[in-house]
Amino acid sequence: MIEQIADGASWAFIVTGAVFLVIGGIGVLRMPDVFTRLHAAGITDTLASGLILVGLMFQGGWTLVSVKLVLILLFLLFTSPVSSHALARAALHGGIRPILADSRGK
Amino acid sequence: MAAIVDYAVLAFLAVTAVALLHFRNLFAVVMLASIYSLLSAALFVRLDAVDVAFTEAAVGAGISTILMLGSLALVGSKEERPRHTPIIPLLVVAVTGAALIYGTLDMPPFGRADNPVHQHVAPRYIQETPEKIDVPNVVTAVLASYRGYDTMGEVIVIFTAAIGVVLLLGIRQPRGEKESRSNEKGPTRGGKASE
Amino acid sequence: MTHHLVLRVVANILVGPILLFALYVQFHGDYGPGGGFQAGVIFAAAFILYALIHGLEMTQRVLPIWVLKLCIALGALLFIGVGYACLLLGGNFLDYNALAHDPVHGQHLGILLVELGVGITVFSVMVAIFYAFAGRTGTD
Amino acid sequence: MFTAAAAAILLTMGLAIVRALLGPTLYDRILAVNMFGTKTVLIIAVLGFLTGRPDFLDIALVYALINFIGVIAVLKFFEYGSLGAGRSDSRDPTS
Repeated sequence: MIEQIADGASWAFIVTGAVFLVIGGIGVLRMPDVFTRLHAAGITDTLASGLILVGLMFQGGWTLVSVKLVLILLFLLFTSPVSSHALARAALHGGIRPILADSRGK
Repeated sequence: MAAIVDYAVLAFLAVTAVALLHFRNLFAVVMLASIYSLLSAALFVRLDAVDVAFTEAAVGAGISTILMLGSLALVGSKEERPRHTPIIPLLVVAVTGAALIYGTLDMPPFGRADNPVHQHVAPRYIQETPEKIDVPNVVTAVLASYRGYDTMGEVIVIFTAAIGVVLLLGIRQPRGEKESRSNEKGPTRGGKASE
Repeated sequence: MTHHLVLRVVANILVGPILLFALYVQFHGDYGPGGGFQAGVIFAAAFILYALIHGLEMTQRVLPIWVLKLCIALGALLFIGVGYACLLLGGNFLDYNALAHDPVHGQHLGILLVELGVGITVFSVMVAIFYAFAGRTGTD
Repeated sequence: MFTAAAAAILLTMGLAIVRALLGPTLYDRILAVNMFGTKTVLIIAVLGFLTGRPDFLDIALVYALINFIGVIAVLKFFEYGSLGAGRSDSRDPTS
């Protein structure tokens, strides 16, 4: 019984994560400039990765594997928003301006 | 499914390698090289070479990217166009590659238990390690104990590399050059080395 | 990069765990993937992160150059020293069985020391190369 | 389930490679490499489960850490033109 619940939960988490991954990937390809692409990449880095890792944790159970997964998740949650932030800052500093609503309509 | 992962990763590797050759901007090349080593580490995990994947993760993706960036800061990030036509090198590489591929045709199928590779010393290492060395990770036992001489040689090679770099470039203390900083404000971008 | 507040805070938090993880890789190499080489690189990566955020000058206050030069030789000497210790205790060069009364214990001790030597050398060499490259940039 | 996850990750990796190849500005390439790194962490984790031996997550852990350092190094290279710049020679960021 408990196994079915865990399986169902991990299916749900992993499939949701996979959907977000693909959405983010398409976004990275389709968005018009660096800052909006960062937005799309951010989804895959935190939300999708988090969901997939949580889904894997349900499969791992109460073992060292899950502990390592938690650590990976923690590190990812620490590092990837920070590098996104630093990247956005560096891009702005490097002279790239975001495309705004009034600059697009000419 | 695992096979599909292999094919996909290999295809990505090929695309990245071609792109590496194509780009003239060395910075983009460093970025792509980082992707390349990430991919090859994923491939090593698939091949069960976990220790190699570990090394590739730590060295290829991390440190070597940083060191390459460090050298780009010294030499600038623009690659010169080659002066010679690439026809002859291409020919040599193509012939060598074709010969190597021809050589693989005679190789035994990958991963079969009775391949010559698995007949030489590997069975002895695997059978003896639990009783003689009692280390769960056989790779560590082979590297540090059975092949201790080889590892010592590697350490000496790394040691020599450090001696070479320290002798050629020298490690400078940023504080010791106050006077040189006074006539040159701030770091120069791109770092054109003065002759 | 000290004006990046977010970056600085997170990097300061991360340096400790990275060092800890490097030690785990170093001394857990007998049981799982990893060993001296990987641990040395990860240990060096922590210092490089620190140098990237706080500058070379601060890092060299934490890890002075003379310590580094000492460590480069120390690791290699430790490795070779283990070899000679085996020789003096009656075995062959790098024959760890001679290190302890029980051959298996000797092997354990030998592997531990040798991996430590590899780790120290790799760590200090990586940081030394980084120092050499980063210290030269911008002032020439 | 792991198959679905692996397929999605591979697809995203492919899209990231395309972005790294196209990427008009250098920041796009950095973005793609950063994204690629986290996807590699994921694919290594999922591969462990896919092959039924999830003991090798250490590698994924190393990646999560090393990738961050790499990205920081790249950004520092861009902002300062050197990797060793410190407090005393930081440019005024507000200018």
